[in-house]
Amino acid sequence: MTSRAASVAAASPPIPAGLRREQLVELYYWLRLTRTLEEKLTNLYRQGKVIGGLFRSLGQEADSVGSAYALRPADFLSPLIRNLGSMLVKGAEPLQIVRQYMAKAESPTRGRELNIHFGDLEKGYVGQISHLGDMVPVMAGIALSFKMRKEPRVCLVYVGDGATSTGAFHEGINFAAVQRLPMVIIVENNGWAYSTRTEQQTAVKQLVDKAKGYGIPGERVDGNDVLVVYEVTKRAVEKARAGGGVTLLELMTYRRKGHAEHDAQGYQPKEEIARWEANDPIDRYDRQLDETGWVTREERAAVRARIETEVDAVIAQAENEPFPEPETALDGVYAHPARIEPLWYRHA
Amino acid sequence: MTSRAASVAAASPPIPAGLRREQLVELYYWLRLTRTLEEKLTNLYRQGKVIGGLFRSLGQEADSVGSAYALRPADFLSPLIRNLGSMLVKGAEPLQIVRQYMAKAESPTRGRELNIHFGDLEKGYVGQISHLGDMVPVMAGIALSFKMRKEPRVCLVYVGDGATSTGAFHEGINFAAVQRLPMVIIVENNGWAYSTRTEQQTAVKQLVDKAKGYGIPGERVDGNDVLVVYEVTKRAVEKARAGGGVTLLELMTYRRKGHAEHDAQGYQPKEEIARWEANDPIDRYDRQLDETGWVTREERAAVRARIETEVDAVIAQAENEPFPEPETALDGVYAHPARIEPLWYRHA
Amino acid sequence: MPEITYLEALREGLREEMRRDERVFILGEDVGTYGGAFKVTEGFIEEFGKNRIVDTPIAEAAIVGAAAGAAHMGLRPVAEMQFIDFISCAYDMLTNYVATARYRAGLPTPMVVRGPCGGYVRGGPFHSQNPEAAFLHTPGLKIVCPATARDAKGLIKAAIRDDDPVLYFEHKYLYRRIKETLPEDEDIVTPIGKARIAREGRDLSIITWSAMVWKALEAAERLEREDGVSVEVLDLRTLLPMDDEAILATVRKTNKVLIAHEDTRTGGVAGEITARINERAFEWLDGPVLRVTAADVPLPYAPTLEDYVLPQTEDLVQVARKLAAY
Amino acid sequence: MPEITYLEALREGLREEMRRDERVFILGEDVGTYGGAFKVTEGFIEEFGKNRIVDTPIAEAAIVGAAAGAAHMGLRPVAEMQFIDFISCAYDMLTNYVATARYRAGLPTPMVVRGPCGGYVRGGPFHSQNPEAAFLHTPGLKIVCPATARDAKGLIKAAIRDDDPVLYFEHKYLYRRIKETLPEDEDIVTPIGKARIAREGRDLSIITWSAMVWKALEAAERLEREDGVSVEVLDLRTLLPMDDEAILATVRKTNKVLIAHEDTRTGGVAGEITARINERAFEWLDGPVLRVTAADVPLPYAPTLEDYVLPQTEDLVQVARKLAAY
Ligand SMILES: Cc1ncc(C[n+]2csc(CCOP(=O)(O)OP(=O)(O)O)c2C)c(N)n1
Ligand SMILES: Cc1ncc(C[n+]2csc(CCOP(=O)(O)OP(=O)(O)O)c2C)c(N)n1
Ligand SMILES: [Mg+2]
Ligand SMILES: [Mg+2]
Repeated sequence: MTSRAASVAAASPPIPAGLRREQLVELYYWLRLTRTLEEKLTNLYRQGKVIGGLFRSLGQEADSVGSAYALRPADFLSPLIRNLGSMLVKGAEPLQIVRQYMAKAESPTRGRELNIHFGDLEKGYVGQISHLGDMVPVMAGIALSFKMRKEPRVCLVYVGDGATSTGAFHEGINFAAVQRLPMVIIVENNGWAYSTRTEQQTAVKQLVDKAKGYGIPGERVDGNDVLVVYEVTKRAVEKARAGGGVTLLELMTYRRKGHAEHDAQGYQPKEEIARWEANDPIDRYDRQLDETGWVTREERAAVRARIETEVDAVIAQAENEPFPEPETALDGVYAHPARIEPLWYRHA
Repeated sequence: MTSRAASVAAASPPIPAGLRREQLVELYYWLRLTRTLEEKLTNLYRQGKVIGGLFRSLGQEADSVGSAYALRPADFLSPLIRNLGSMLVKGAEPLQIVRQYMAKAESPTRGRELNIHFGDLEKGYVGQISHLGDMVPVMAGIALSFKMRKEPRVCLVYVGDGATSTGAFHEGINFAAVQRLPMVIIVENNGWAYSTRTEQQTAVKQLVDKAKGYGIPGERVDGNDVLVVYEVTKRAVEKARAGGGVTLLELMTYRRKGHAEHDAQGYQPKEEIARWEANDPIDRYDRQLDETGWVTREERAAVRARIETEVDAVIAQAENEPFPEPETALDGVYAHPARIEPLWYRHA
Repeated sequence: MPEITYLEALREGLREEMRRDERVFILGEDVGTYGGAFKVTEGFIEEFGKNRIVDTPIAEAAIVGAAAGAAHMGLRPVAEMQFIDFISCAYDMLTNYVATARYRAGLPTPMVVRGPCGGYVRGGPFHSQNPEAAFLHTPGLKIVCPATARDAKGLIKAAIRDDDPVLYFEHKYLYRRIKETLPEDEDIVTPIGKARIAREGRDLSIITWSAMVWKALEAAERLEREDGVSVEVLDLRTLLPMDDEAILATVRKTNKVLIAHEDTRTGGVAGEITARINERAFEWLDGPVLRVTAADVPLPYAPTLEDYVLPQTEDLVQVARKLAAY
Repeated sequence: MPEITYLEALREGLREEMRRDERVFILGEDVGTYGGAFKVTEGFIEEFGKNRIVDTPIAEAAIVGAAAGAAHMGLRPVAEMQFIDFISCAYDMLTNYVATARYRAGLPTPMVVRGPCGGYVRGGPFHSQNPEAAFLHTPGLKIVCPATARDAKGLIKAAIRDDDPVLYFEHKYLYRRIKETLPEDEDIVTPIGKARIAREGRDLSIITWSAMVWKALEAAERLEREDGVSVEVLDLRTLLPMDDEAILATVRKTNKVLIAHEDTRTGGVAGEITARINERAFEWLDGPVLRVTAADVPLPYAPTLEDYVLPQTEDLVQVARKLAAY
């Protein structure tokens, strides 16, 4: 085994996109971690241990992971519900994710917000709100602060195909384009917005054409090829960093699960799902690594094993944690006052 | 004179765009009426007889008149603040305009709204509100009603270069494009949005490129050539009527006065204004008619004289009219109740 | 006649109006093939076709604006907000365009904007909102909030038939929890602007609407049982226009008023009701008008937090006891 | 020390804060070369440069959203709405994103959104609005409404220094009509959340803010002169958080309260104030809390109509007389 792997490695083609071998292992880790974490969360959801809804990115992990991996630590991103992978790459911990889904006191939002709606200004990702499109102007503002302070930092913003229909998306991307802000917009085209096909969201043949309407460059690539996603994002990010302004990237992928776990997705053709299952980004990466030998099977098996134990431990820990104390609900509406008065009849 | 005119007429080249001679006279009438009306309103404004602000379309008359002239009586349009000409063509009367500016009881909105903010469902134009962009979804809804009822009617929507930055514009045009509604969007590019240049509104080189972002056809033409505007609009309107969906037209023109009469427009380069003055759409049409002899000078002089008396009469009439009765302010907030109760202390 | 849920009653009301009047149509996100996020319009596209059940892009301002345009032309649009929380994206269109259309330009704008509101469902800050206070303050709009299956049906039918724009806020907590047997032959139409006495009482009035009506009834029973206090529960049903007569009648009857709403306290609808009572029935009050509401925070997700922030039956009992003893 | 207008005081406040703190910047439509539609930021781009005076596209949601993003990163944005009426286009961004940012995600969001509000200027329905009631109901926001030149300056400086998002509503009727001599050496900062007694009185209190303060003072003088009634005028200055102490103090002092606001009646801010007085000072009331407000209609343009719809000094006098006689 090892010897065979080694010999393959010897014959390995060069690694693309200027990546090092350890980075390929890291990418593999993030991809697998995203999927495993979501799978185990699905079990918890079935057991009723996830309080709200559960959103999957099954089959879309590569676009989140590959793109986020192109950022530097000081850069910022804002994920949407299917961009768990991007948050993990940016430093969100599995324990935080599980706590958040379970509404635990120690969750990053102290039980105030659900699923992956949280952020970290130190690590460089911003907590989304549900209202689609709203993060685009907000991230434009963060990018504006980079430009004003002449900091070599970039913002990466994720939107879905459906979110491109919102007024906020339009106002935000147009604002960023005019100001030539260091920003990259990723349109994650997974074919569906809830039960709505992309043709019902927009009349453009391809969403990348929206770039033309904002006077910015755009590129459309295979979102299920993690290395391609990394490479194209990296290029756009460094261009933005160099003062080249906004780029729109359309990443082609597919939403293999329903809108959320409750959704039986009856409207999605079985064959369509099957076709994309055959195009699974992690399987493809596995095959690529098999063929090139860049990362041996043994190494990958070890990564998966590590993830298993890691995530199981995290869940075990989170499960036994308490919900937040009721009165903490009164904290932090304002900086001043730091805690609002309880309603008078709650004193009693 | 007459003989020379006649002889010229004999040698006249064919009239373009399938227009008849009488129609050329009509177009001349609408152009002149728009300008004369605004000029006389300016005098009234200086005398303090216009209650609110006064907005001019000086130098832009051709794009409003030429485009509106391409509609049938059953078609609809929604003007913006500089599209007085389009309303006149669609049947708004000078008396209504003057009354409205003077906030008279008999004004189309009974003194509730200002300048040209009014509409007429019989004649086919809708009263705008100030909030830029909002009319685009509304007109999409009117076009949707045409489509649902299979009526061969079309909506024409005017927006300025600046209004294209609004979320409402985006949501409305995208909605219309997806639904393939019978709608034509005119982007009246007059170079300025208040003090803001088009480059500060959008990064596109030309606004017509926005069409690409919505998957609809677009055309960019000289907005100061009334016959060209008519022809291109006519084509788009009939295409929409035939089920061909939405078209975006960028009409190139220039705002020669300030944003409103109060605006000293110090930010607009004198030479720029002068250059466009030399490109005045009415002078150009006059010259064209001189050269082609389609409409003689005498005829045009007669038209101008008619307009003079017409507008003067209208102003004389409106000036002596009363303001609305105070209590009428309580009418028509709802269909039911038709009048709301006055505040109790106003009984006394 | 089988029992039907609040949600089914709403669906029936919509379906009956669409059958009765071909000018009625529905537009919104995922309302077609999917039948809406909560399946309110399930089966509609099959029965009424794509022309009258319009799946839209994710664009609330366009949905509301397009509904207004269609309404001007004589149609009767019913626009769905997938969650009512997203009506905020159409706030400008509703308050500036729709609400003023008749007044400023004589434009008929008969339309309904409806969607699931309310908490107690662990929906977090953006899937639990109660937007009535945000619109109470807009002349030109009407606002209805059904609490029962009968009114879910009766108010949607009335809203569709009304010649003014109506906001219809349906409470998602009640969707499948409330059941009622409704006569199938009757054309149930709940008049807009008329409140309903949900329970007769003598000693104290609880004025409320939507899901809180059920908590008020629970509280009333406990107070009857445990304290012998007779509580009247007034279900407003319509918030705009408000049924002043019904409000004043219950005040004159019990002389003590508790106003309860699920929404946050400051700037909530209770303030307006208090002011009206104060202005018109001050002499009839034997005690202060008291409010039971949510705390002034965005609604948190964790059960412990949501339960703490939202008003509970226990709160109503406590405050009612204070008031009764006043 | 020359007299300066309300508008100049606001401009001074902005300029001083921009000089004091380089994190402060301004963004909005036509705020740069043009200096803003009302010239509030005239001369700013010359002094502070394009980097700190940002001319934006016509996109209120983007302006507010971008301000929030910049605020998260430690800047102190001041966003101008060309007319406050257009803040409705940013309603979702303000109520759902900005107001909740700290609570849900611990995001610091020190920002100011300011713009000209108010009527009496023949501006019609879309250039005369008073949006305070639309936001009073949003935990996480603060709202200030200066009535004097001193507070125009003091509140903008306080708003910029505040660590929470603040809505600053300046009244365009006061821009050039109100003058005051302000000490040039003093760093004028009006504490947010503190009301001001604009006039001491014994018999009756008028609680109000913004331009209505001046009408209240006129009315107070007339009542003193013609009726010998001593009226106290409380200028709230901040609406959120509300200064309950000051409100209760004046109620306990005069025992009769008239609340006056320019905005429409139903769902207006007066309701909330009435509820608070009712809950906490019911026993102190010698009469009903009465409201003087605009009628519930979109504000019309014609002078006869606008004057009829908006509250006038005469209304305050009439209602105050009724209350005094109660
Ligand atoms: C303004 C707004 N309207 C409606 C919704 C409800 N909603 C949540 S997700 C979703 C579909 C989003 O589709 P897309 O943007 O393609 O993202 P995807 O779910 O495919 O990742 C909708 C309609 C929302 N969150 N925000
Ligand atoms: C949503 C909104 N924001 C701001 C304004 C204020 N405003 C009125 S006209 C105008 C400039 C419009 O420019 P453009 O669209 O190019 O039309 P033009 O005046 O050039 O005809 C602005 C900013 C408005 N009316 N609506
Ligand atoms: Mg999608
Ligand atoms: Mg322009």
